[in-house]
Amino acid sequence: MQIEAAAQASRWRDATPTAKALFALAGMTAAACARQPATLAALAGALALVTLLAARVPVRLYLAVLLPPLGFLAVSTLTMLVAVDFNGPHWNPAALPLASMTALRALAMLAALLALTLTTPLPQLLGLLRRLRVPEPLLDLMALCYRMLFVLRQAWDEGLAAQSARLGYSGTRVAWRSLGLLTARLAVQVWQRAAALDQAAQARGYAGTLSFLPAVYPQARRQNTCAAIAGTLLIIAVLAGERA
Amino acid sequence: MTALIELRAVDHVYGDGGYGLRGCSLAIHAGRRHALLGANGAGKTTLLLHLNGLLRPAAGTLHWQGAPFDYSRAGLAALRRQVGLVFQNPDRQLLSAHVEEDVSFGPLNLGLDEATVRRRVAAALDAVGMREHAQRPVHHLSFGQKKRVCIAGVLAMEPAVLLLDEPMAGLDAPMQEELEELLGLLAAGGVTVVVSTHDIDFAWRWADDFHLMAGGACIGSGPAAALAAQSELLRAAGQRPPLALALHEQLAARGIVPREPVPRSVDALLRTLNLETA
Amino acid sequence: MTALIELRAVDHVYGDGGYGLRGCSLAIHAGRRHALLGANGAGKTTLLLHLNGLLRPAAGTLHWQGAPFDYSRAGLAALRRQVGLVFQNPDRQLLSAHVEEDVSFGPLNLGLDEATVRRRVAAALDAVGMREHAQRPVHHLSFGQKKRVCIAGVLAMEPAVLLLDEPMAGLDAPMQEELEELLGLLAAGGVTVVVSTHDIDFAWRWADDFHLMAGGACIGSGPAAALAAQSELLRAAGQRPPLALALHEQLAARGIVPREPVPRSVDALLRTLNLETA
Amino acid sequence: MHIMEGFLPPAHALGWTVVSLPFVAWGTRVIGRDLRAHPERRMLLGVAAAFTFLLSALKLPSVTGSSSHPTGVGLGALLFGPMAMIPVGFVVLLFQALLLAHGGLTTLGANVFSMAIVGPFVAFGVFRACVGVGLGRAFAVFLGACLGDLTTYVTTSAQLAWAFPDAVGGFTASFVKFAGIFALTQVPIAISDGLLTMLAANAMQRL
Repeated sequence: MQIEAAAQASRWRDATPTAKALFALAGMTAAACARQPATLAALAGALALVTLLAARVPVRLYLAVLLPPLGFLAVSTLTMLVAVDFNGPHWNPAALPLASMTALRALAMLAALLALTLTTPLPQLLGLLRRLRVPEPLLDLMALCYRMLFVLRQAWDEGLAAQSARLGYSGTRVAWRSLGLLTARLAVQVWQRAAALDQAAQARGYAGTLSFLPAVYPQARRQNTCAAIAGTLLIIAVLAGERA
Repeated sequence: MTALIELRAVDHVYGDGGYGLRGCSLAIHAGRRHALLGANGAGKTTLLLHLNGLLRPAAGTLHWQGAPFDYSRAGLAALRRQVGLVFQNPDRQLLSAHVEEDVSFGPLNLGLDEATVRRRVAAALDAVGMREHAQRPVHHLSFGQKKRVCIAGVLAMEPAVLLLDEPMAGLDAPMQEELEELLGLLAAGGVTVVVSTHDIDFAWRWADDFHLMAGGACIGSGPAAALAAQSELLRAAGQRPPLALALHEQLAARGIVPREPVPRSVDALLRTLNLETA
Repeated sequence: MTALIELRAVDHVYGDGGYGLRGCSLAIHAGRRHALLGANGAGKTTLLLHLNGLLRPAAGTLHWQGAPFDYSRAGLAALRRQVGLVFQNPDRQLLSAHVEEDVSFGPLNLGLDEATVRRRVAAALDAVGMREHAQRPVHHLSFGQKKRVCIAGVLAMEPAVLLLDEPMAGLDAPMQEELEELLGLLAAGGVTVVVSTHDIDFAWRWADDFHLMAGGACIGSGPAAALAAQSELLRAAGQRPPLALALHEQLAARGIVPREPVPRSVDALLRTLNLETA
Repeated sequence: MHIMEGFLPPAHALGWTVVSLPFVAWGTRVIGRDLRAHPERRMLLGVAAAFTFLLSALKLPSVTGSSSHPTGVGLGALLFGPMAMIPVGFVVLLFQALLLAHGGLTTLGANVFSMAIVGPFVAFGVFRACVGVGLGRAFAVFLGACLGDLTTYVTTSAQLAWAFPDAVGGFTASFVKFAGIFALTQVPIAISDGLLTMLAANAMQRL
């Protein structure tokens, strides 16, 4: 979970999530408006630079996070560049403009998303969703999911280590068997852990609603203004770039 | 004096028919430090879950300041406002991945206004020395830190009674000392603290009252000094006499150290020896 | 004599860049009882995971009987056949439904035939005193019983070295005594036993060799008697001197007990006192 | 395989969001009603979501290589019912976008449709049908999870083909291309998912 670690260490961590979301939204809007590859490339670069320089996210980490989506991008755009007809599959240069537009737009939007997720710990985003009036059951699901993710993952890692120590992954057949056992064990724990959490919550006066103190961001007003200005400028710059 | 909490002949029966508690009677008096001593499986955790109203007895009754427990929704809410419980495993207790959020859960359930909750959360985090970690994610904390967040989450409800299930389990010596100090401070601040443990040396060092558990029953209850001397009773609860006491007895018998005061720890005994030598 | 396992300047770096081990060097000699002592976070568990090849060092090397560890699939299988590891939390290690099934996990992975597996499972369950529970579902066992099943699961692979991570954690006094006895029997049977612990009194009672861990490095390694006397070194590893030793020193200085033998436990000291008195 | 952030044209991204939204709202209403009757299930859904996320995001050693895969969805649909998997799947996909940069926010609607709606209902339906016609339980679990996976990929391929039709062959040719490319990687994964789900279900019965 490199994104999680980056968000916790980011310089923008304590800024209000509203401002960061506004900025990311502006980036996505700009990407949706843009009609020229050069504008999209510049937009993607600008968003990445802001994340790297202003929010001080390490370059190595940024590239590591970028790698899996780039894999998808490579496979999908190549697929678009191949035409299939009665002669079988062949190279189709006519699709190049659309493919490159699509790839660059995806990169720009991804850069906008990363500007948000690499600087904003998930609990802050959940707080934002709460303010956006996402239904209660979904919010509770998210809060519990986020907390238990790390607990279950630790259980999974420890189980995996314990099985490996007893040669549980020394061959393909035994690996399958081990993996099945581990998955089953964890699945059963879902009920046990849920019951234990419910009991522990009741001990603290839980009466059916999960409520937590909303975080306060003393400089929210100033940060939101900054983000709104920066976002507007971004969109204006993209639109102006298209005309020029 | 009326006991704060009293159990009268309480039975608890598990789903599979086994007994968790069997005719368990004991009294928790206010303002004292209580140690619940017994081997694994003696019923310590089950007892704590009863004290907080999370389990209901199959037979027998529990009383809060003389009145029977009220298991209605409002009654339980009132009870849990007074009696806080810290579980042994932090991972089963922490609901939010964010320290401050988790600590705010209990006080918010009490229906307090936001300003009061904020004040209480800050005070509770201060009390356990975790104020500077308020904004951190729980999964970045060490085991000992998680434990302290759990305690803060209960302290923020400002209970009259604090129950802790095996609080020392998994902590190393320096962390145990810190926690012991914290528990001492809380007790000095007027909170009645009940700790379950199978470490009699810690219990002897720290507690005013012992409650010995065996086979789901409380087989002995009273001031620590009175119970620690009864080695038969201790053995029945799977305990040996406290080391400090056993040593002191030997040394006092030989006139090496004075009969009084009886030391609460081997360290205290060592200090006495040093003084005597000097 | 060549060490059975040797670490030379081993570093371990976590995903977040923190060091789990830093320039850690130590040697495990065959046929001895080893205690790995250190505070939480000193690197004890990380070290054990390296000894069994579950982690690979970022720098430095590990050696098995003088030859560098072979991290190929076959090499790891050979290593883990020789070096068994019992994890701290039995619930994480026990994954099968029944005791016998779980204990057979390791031997089956070794590719042994069914008759051999059966024989080994029975022998391992005998060794830990759980033969009669062979058919029971794992979740019906007590914590102490689960721990013993975990040990049986590793013993059934007949390793030359047995590593145990905090084996005493969570056990009450009678169970700790039983386990201590079992570990003694295994060591007497020729298995090299390495135990990580933060309980120096247990280590002093039981181990031949101490390895003191602090900040990811081994800051002292050698016979228990030599290391237990160095209180500075112990303090650096978050430990105080063993109680039995500290007491004995005081009493011997006053001529109450003889200088030799040095007692390994407070109980032994008490027995000496009783003899002296009698 | 989720569609990455920003890959769909804005109109398609919006369209799939509009399509998926009622399903998510419906699923949320259903669990909301269920939670009022059984408040204790709130924790269960939360832990189930974490479990689903874990299984679908983990790199499994020496079995499926390093691809992400929707095992959790098939197993989850069998354990908790396909209805619960709509909100659970929505949360899992949102978390994958936010925590792993798998999928994205603008493509969330499309991915929810394929992985949290089509996949679980197919898995559950196939399982029920197999059990109904008297096939063995283990085989039913295998086939359910496997086909749940495959239809997820087929749906994703169709979504991509619709957004990017082939210049000559239109939707059909494009669908064949995308399905063909993804089949190379996804069919083995679907089979492993089916196998793992079956092994886990078998082991669970014994636990």
